[in-house]
Amino acid sequence: MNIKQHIESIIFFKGQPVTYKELAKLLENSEEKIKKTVEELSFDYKDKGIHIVYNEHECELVTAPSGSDLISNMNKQEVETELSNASLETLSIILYMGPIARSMIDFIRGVNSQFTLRTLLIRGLIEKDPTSKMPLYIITLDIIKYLGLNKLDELPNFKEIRQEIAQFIKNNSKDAVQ
Amino acid sequence: MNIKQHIESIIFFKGQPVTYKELAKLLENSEEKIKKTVEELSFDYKDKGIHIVYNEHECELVTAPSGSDLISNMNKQEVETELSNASLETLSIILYMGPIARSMIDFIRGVNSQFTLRTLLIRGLIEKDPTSKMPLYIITLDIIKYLGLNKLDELPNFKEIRQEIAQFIKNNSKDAVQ
Amino acid sequence: MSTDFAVSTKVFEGPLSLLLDLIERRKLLINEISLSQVTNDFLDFVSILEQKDLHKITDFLSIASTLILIKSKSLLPQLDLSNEEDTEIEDLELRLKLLQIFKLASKGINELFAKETTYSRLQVKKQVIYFTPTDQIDVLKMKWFTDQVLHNFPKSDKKPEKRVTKTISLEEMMNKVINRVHQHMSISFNTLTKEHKEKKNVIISFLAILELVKLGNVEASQGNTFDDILVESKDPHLPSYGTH
Repeated sequence: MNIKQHIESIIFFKGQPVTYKELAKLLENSEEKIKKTVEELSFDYKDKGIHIVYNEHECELVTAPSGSDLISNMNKQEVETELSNASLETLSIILYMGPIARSMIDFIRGVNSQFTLRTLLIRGLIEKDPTSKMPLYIITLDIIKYLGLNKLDELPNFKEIRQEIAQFIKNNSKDAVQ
Repeated sequence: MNIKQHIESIIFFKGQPVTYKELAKLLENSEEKIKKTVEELSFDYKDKGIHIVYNEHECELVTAPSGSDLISNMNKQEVETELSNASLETLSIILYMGPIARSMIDFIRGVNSQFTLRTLLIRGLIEKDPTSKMPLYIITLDIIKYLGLNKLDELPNFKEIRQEIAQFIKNNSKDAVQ
Repeated sequence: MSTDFAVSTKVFEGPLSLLLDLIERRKLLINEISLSQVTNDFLDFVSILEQKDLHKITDFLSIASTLILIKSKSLLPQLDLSNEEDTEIEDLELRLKLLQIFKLASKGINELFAKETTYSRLQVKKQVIYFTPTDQIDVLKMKWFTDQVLHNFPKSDKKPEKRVTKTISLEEMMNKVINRVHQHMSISFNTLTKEHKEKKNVIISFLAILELVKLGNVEASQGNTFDDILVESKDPHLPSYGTH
């Protein structure tokens, strides 16, 4: 078995997000190599009934989005159907700017986001960045799954919006980002 | 989605053998057509890390046999490694508050506990309360013995801690629903 | 206009959302000019909020003070702002521009969300369960972890949206601005604003006077710095000027 087949096998078996770190350890390979292989795999699966979703840290095997009607009828797990405006706003800040500190989220929204963040954490839509010592928030794979994507940058204008934001912050204020 | 992709999607999702009869009903197609498509699918997967096994009546998605050493290795590793702080925290909450629903554990901890619960279940540290219709988690007898306890109320500050947590839930239950 | 605000009071999550909405309603771009134009509307809203929703007011006051600063600056170009005040204004523009991007982005997210969801496997193959504890588990550790959870409970249970910006009372804010302006033109409006009990009205009067001075409709004269100031109409025949 080659590394690609091994990854397929493991993430199928696990049935939940698996980190590149874990895969790298199991397969005695570098995280970069794992990540690159996952990207290839995701591409291989793009026309299949199963997809691979992934982000910077982890990946998971899931059902393809276009069959969601049929699958949702069989599903007994809890799913989100709607998000409040506060949740949506906070989520999109983390989505486009994450990893991001709570102080920056509060700065942009002009209100205290403690409770909104807590709600999103409880629902498993965001998590604390495991690679950072400071408490920084990132989105979980669940968001990508709810959006029916393989990865975040498939969102319309994802890169452009990220760039626009970075540019704004760079131009505008020396000390806004702390 | 074509019928092949639908079958892939469904048997992946189910995670157990699915009969042609069931698939035929779900996909509004004949059992023969389903069986023929499963055979094709099985061929498509022959070089992958996931295989499709099938007989006259049913089919199932499984890990490829040549990777089985790695998988059993992984299983062993999973139960032999140290528990994460998240797992220990979840265990302690179930110890003090069990029988308790997952949503309550999430609410008390302020994060999603889905994956940590799975780890604790696999290691035999917690189980689902067999006397309850709702999915409630309790500590296993093994762990009570392991801790050297006869009864849970021998735990330090058992009553006080239960009360404090109950109070927190009561005070915040409005937010919990949002 | 007041009723319009009253209806929408609940909708706004915070001062920045409100401010953005005021600017967007007028189809303006985010800059000092538009901010200065919506200042009075913003203060109107704050005064309604003051009566209804006291614990939210602090969030709005800090933004109000920045707005008054901007407005004063637009009326009195010679007003010399400190670095801190300049940063405050720049930051406000940046925050609004970012919020505008995110509000738009979150609409896009909402359209996609939970429409074509993908799913994990429903059931992972049942594993044989072996009891595998670790020596990390003992009674004291379990107690310690539970205590950690109790310790991390969010404290402000009754006030979900606690203030994040620095606290400043309406009065302090007003005095701050007045003192800044005082250095540049000798105007005081003690007598003029005496009948106003609401602080917001004092501020509005103040801004109105500034605007009239700028337009040349009134003249302000003063004996010495910090003396009371006389505000006189320059042309007795001129009808009273509406300042919106």
